[in-house]
Amino acid sequence: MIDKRVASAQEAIQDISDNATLMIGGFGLCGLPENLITALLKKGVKGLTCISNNAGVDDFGIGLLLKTRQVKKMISSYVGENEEFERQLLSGELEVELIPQGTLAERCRAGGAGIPAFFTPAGVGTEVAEGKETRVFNGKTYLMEHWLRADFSFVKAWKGDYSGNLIYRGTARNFNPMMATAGKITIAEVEELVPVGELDPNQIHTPGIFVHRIFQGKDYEKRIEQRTVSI
Amino acid sequence: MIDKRVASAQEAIQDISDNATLMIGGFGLCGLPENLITALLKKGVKGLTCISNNAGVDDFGIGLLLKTRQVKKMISSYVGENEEFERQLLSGELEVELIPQGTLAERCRAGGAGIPAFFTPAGVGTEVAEGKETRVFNGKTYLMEHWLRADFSFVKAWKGDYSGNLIYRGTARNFNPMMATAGKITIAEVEELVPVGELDPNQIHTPGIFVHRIFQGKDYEKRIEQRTVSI
Amino acid sequence: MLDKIGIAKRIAQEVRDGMYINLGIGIPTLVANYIPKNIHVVLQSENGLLGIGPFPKEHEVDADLINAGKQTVTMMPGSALFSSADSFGMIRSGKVDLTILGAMEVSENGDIANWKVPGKMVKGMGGAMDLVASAKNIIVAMQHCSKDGASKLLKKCTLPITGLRCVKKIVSDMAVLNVLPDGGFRLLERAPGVSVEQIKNATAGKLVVDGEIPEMKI
Amino acid sequence: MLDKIGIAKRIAQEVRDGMYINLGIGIPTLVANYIPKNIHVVLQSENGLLGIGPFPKEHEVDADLINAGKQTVTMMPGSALFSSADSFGMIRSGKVDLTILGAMEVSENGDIANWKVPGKMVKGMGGAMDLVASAKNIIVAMQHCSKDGASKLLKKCTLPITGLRCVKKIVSDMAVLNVLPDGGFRLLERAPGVSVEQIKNATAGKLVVDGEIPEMKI
Repeated sequence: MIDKRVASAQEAIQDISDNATLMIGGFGLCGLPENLITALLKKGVKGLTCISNNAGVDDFGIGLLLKTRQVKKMISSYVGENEEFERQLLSGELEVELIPQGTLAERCRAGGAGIPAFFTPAGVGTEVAEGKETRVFNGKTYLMEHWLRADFSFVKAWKGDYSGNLIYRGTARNFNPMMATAGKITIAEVEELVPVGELDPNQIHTPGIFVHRIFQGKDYEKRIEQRTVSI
Repeated sequence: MIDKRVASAQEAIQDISDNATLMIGGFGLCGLPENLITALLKKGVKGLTCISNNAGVDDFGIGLLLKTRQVKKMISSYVGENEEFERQLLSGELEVELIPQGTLAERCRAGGAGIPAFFTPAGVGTEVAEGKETRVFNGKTYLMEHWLRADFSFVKAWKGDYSGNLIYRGTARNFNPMMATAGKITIAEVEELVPVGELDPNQIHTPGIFVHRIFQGKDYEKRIEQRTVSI
Repeated sequence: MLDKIGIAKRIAQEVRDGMYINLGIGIPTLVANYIPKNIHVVLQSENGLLGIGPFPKEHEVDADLINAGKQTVTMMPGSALFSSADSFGMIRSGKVDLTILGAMEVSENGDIANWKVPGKMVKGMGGAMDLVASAKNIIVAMQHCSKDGASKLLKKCTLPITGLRCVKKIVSDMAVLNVLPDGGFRLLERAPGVSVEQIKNATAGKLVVDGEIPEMKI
Repeated sequence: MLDKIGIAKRIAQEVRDGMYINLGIGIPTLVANYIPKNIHVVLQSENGLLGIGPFPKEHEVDADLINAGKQTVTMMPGSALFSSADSFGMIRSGKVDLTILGAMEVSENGDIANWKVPGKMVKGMGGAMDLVASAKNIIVAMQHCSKDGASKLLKKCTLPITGLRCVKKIVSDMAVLNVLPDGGFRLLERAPGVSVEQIKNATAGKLVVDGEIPEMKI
């Protein structure tokens, strides 16, 4: 057994420096590595490039790192629901690169699968295509897109074992599995950390080979963005 | 619930014609759609192009279809262990296209993920690269490879439900998940077919959207190619 | 003129048994409420769920189970969960039979603009560009005109494009229209109380009116 | 001269704690038997398993659990199963720390040939081309010479290539050698009882001998 455990989020991120590129799992506020974001806040590293589907809300998720001006650039598919974000964007303090969601997911997957570039139809004929190579296959036009890789990937899983095997829960899976594969260093926080041998090998979503550090998170808030109920 | 059940392997393959392109899951003899192969034998369709990692052995798996001369072309990564195969290849009766195993897996995955082409380092500088476009990314040379798609994909799973959700078991997973995504018509045979709702949505390996027909197979032999035991 | 619910009800009539469907945010989400009970479909949410169920009861709310609009949802029996990469894989490879989404503008050759308004804060395209680039069948739910009366069915889109030549059908508050393969909106149905003349006046792109145009049945 | 087990034992000394390792068919598979107990590694099988365990006891044999050599295996605690696409994804992205495989020929710039012999039935490259194109660290287990005494460590490979400039280290029945970045085999160790002169005579490619060459300790 290769033991990937670290004691805390603080220990897990101790070697992250200013200007690092981070992937941060989650969709909206669902499946966010809450403990790692909090630890980043405390550490105060600046100039971060964050690759994450969204940018959180004003007082939760990546929104917290925006408030403290730790983020230099966001690479996302959708960044609404965040006033501070909007202010920094309009004032030019924050760079933003918007990428179609499927392309973002596939670029992360490509980074973790050793595929430096691939062709996708998303964005053909739009401003997303500007400056990009296009090519026709079977009569349809596609864009060439490149892999994304990160210095550190932050992922959140439901269960994990000491050697870094991960199982996600519900739609909290989202971008976490691809980002786990695309980090030079991948750090996983889990709701339940169990000894090796307790997870069914057949049910593992992210094999431990992709995970370098793992710890059990605490005090999960799991904020809901749109609580919608039926009566 | 969208009900994908058919009564038998025979019914599942009734619209396969001569000269069809088939993907057939499995690695060696592990995870083979045994019932579908038997049904193909009985149906007697000819001129098939089979995309499968291996070609079976003389009296099991795709080897059976070779004996009856139903296969025109094999697209595989490794085709040893089969004398009839060798005879047909040397006599020119059978065409063979050999593809690096990872490239084969990724080309099937690309077919099911709507990616018409991608770059991989496998085969650069070898005869696999002949006639293919190469490109340098970050100082390393890659080959451009195209997706693979099939008229019909045959996959074998452990458990499946009426709407086509699949769970594989052990290393019998192998090529089955990607091939399931890349068939115009995907047919799944399972050891245990259960009503919708009995499989945990979090544990499904192949979502039912990829599967068009499903049935419970019978009389699985699950032949072992290299029975290796420790004492 | 149809209200939002009217548009959703009319679109629901386009749904066929056995379809896998992706519903965008807004009016498209409402369509789910009006699909006849005897028609079995599976709703796809691009954040990683096939088989979206109704909104949860208060005690069922689960922060780990949301749709692409970030609303809490439930799962139907037979649901499957997967990653965003796998989700857009099934979208790109054409496994989703029907995509219903909103639009700010549609052009007579089927281009759609629905993600960006110059001068306004750009929130991003989310999954819209992937969906419109790959869907086999796209129905747009939209208002025929803007609040100041300008047509949104145009010769060419004025807003930044989301995708080219992809819209197959439009259900607006005034009409149901097909986009013709060679360009042009073919009028299929009028909303209750709306005349062909009114639709002509509200359509800036080429409108093809062929024969008697029936009133929608909702 | 080392026998197969000797080669496997010497290669096992290259294994470091915490490594993920892919072992090819033949001698490389034997390496697993000689990794010291206090060194924890995870063995990858490219057909979709991390954490290969020992061969099963007769009653544990499971047809659904094989390695890339199609042998029945068991799983270690902490194993994970995955598809062939995911498996080669981790290989291509450099997550496997060490790849050990056999070779028919290696050239002095690190090219390897191990999949095809002209005139013989071609069985296919399997996963070898993917592995050699992506592995960070490749150790080759091989015979220094063919049965008729011809060197297999060449200036240029004569057989069809499996991959270019990828081999880092060779453990043969006669010697341990590094492939130098600018080309050439650097002699590191002699097999017990084998002289530098014998190795020189058995190496057709450029051999670099620098200082005293120690005998292997096995």
